[in-house]
Amino acid sequence: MSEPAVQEGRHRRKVRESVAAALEGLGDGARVMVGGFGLCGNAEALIRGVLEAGVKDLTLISNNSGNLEKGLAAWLKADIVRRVICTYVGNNEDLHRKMADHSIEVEIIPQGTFVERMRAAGAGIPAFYTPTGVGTVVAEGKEHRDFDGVTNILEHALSADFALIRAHQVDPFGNVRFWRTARNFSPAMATAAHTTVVEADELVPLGAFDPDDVHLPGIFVHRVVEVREHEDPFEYRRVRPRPDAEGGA
Amino acid sequence: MSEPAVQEGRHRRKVRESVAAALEGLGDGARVMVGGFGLCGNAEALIRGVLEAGVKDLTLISNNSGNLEKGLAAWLKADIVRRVICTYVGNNEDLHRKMADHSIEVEIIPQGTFVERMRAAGAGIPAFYTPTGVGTVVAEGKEHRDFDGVTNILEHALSADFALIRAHQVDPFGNVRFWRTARNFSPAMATAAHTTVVEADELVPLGAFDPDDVHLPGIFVHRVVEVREHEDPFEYRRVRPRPDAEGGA
Amino acid sequence: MAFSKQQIAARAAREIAPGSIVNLGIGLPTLVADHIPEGNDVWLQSENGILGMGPFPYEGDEDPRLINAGKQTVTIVPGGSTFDSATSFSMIRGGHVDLAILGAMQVAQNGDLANWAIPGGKTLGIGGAMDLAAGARRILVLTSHVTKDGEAKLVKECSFPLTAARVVQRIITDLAVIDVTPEGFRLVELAPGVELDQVRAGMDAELLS
Amino acid sequence: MAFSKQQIAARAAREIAPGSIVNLGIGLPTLVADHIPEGNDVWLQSENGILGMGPFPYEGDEDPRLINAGKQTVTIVPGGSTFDSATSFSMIRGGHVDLAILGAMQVAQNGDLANWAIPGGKTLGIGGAMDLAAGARRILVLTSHVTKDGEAKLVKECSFPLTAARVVQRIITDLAVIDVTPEGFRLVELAPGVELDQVRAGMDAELLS
Repeated sequence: MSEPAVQEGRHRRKVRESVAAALEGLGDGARVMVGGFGLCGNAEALIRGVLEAGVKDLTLISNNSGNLEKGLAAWLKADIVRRVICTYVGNNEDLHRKMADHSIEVEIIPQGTFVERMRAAGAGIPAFYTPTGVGTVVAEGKEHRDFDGVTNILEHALSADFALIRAHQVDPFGNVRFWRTARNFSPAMATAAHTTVVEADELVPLGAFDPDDVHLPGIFVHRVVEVREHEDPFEYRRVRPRPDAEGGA
Repeated sequence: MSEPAVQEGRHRRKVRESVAAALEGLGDGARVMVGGFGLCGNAEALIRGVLEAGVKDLTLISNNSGNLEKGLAAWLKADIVRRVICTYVGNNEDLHRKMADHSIEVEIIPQGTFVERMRAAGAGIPAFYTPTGVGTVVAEGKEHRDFDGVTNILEHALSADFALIRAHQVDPFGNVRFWRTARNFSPAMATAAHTTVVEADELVPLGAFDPDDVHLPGIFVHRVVEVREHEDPFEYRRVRPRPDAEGGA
Repeated sequence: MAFSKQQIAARAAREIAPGSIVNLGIGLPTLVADHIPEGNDVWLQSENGILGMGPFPYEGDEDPRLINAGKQTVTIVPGGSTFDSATSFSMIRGGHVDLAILGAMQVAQNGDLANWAIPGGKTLGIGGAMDLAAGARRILVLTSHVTKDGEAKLVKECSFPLTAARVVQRIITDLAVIDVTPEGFRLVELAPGVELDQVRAGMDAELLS
Repeated sequence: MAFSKQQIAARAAREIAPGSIVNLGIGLPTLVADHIPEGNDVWLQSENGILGMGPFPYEGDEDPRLINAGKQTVTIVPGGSTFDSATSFSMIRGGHVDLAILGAMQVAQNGDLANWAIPGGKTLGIGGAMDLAAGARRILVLTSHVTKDGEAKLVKECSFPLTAARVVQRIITDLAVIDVTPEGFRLVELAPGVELDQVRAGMDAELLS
């Protein structure tokens, strides 16, 4: 009589005491998704932690790659990224220079296709058709196919070894709530990565969330670390003067 | 000088005073999605309203088609449905009889494919690949294609003229919050239908919801009607005895 | 002697790794919930939109808008969440559910599963069965060893319409625990007091032991 | 005279139907927000995850985790919502956004749009431009009539990499409002004090009037 399969699953004891422990196993050549729209919603401590771990040859999958020398800009400065899959370079001078001298390989794709490819990976869909990019460089070399008279291209699922996610609150099972537009790509990335690591402003007890208000269920999260202090830099701080002494946004 | 396009958009004055007004334009032969997992999350008043409107030859797109003579069972009894796209028939005797005597055309598809096809329609994806159904009757006649050594079939987007959705709360723009498992297929249906009609237990003012906690943004909703009383029948009421005088679930 | 239904369920519970996500099919698999040890970080997923499904509610607490995939009233444990069906089937189809415990009408020696329709019989529907069978990381089947009429359910080749091809990894019946291997069915253990011949007699396929 | 930037924005605001969902691109289109009449049920969608985007915050209320697609701090109006990027691009790619108002480097007479890269120049990236151009129900372009160097932006055929093919329906420049029709560019109106010849001189394509 053989014993039943009782090896431990991945949904036990997710809370890690340090960033380094949360990043265990993220090694050279890893494919890493990093949440955030620009600097908004970056997992700041995890981004620093990867740098401190001394890994290299990473494939970075992120909408942007840092700006104003903040966020993922440090990864580019430290030359630990071999390839970038992103949608927007913007004024990231490090990336522009590395693209120009071919020291880094950059694949720029439409933002909707970017997130849909990750969502597909997480949802068990190996490929899907989309009209976005038809007639552009994005469509070059891709299968074209008409549906109902509209030309589409075939796009494939995009997965990763790790996803580094910034949460507003997390519970010990890994249920996440985000804050405002800091949510962006993180939920899709969490579903598409083999190991999803969450850096949260606050670790709350199990049961703290109303079941209807969990933004990302813990099934998509594997490690959790609480980091109370964040810089949350303003990328473009825009305000307007108050009409008078009182009033509010 | 011609005038710019100023015809009114579909996101104005969504609140309707009656179920009949909310269902305006739903005519013979319409393709109608109805939310709910069994009787849980049915738009009860809208379902009755369609019956009272006297329309016929409907294509019903719903996970189930009523049970215990409740919910959509009334549509079958009244013979207003020509075709059903569903995932589960269960003990719905009306539907079994009509399937047997071919008085109704029934397409039964896997539940994940069902919701993904609606989600695809709402997200501008005309078709996608999935391994679900490969090697079964579901795959017959469909394109097969291997990705990474796994065989998949091609499935197409599923859209509708109307979606009839039950909400817990709705605001005048059509932002929706659901209650527990009454959410089920409704968000995907709302995105996939030309006209989405929401029946809500409560109409709340604009701004009542925290922006982070809207389950279905109003962009996917076109008409709203408040219906305070619902039967919410138990399909299979299961309870356990309390261990003693106090205690709770 | 053989396993009772509750004993099958208890034996199945031993297949559940601590810290895993499990989906329990309708019928016999539902009974497994009562046998999962507390504090084991096992989370039950219900395809109609719950992760962290709890037991049936105490009398008076039942909510018709909080049900499981069998449409029975249930509860949610602390840390549980609700979501829409697209998210739920992303979990299932995306390989995030570690184990699905399903019922069966027939299982073939190559792992083919038939559990949704009998030719000529009343079709109840597919529901989430095909998605679970194709999407969950591991498929465990719980079933009576033979049908009420004494027909074998473990067979060389399914004669009933398939739910998914080559997916079943282990089967627990009232007579035995049996694995699907590249060589075919292989005995893992016998139910107490059951003889190997009895197990083989109720099968329409070879059983390696 | 010609239109000032603010006048282009004001003219563009007249294109917005009451009760519609609008996405404003980065740059000149952003200015349109200030010209939308109140109480018009116009909802601004921002592809980074806002429906119901409001004006810049009052000083001291700015939140680095509440930004628009240009990464500027913004606010949310009552009835607004936030969501993840998959949902946001479902709105855009699923045809739920009624109007996208975009900038352009070049527009061709068949409606081709180029607004993301200059050959040999610094590539800023695609961002949401291709999704918006392909997915929104109506595409309105706001642009200077010619480049800083006096080059035409309204052309027979785009020489710059395309964002999307045959999508632009109307263009508002500092000199004129111009439609893309099956026959090519057609004048809709001239900016105050601008002559038709001046509009034509700044184009590298026919202009029907």
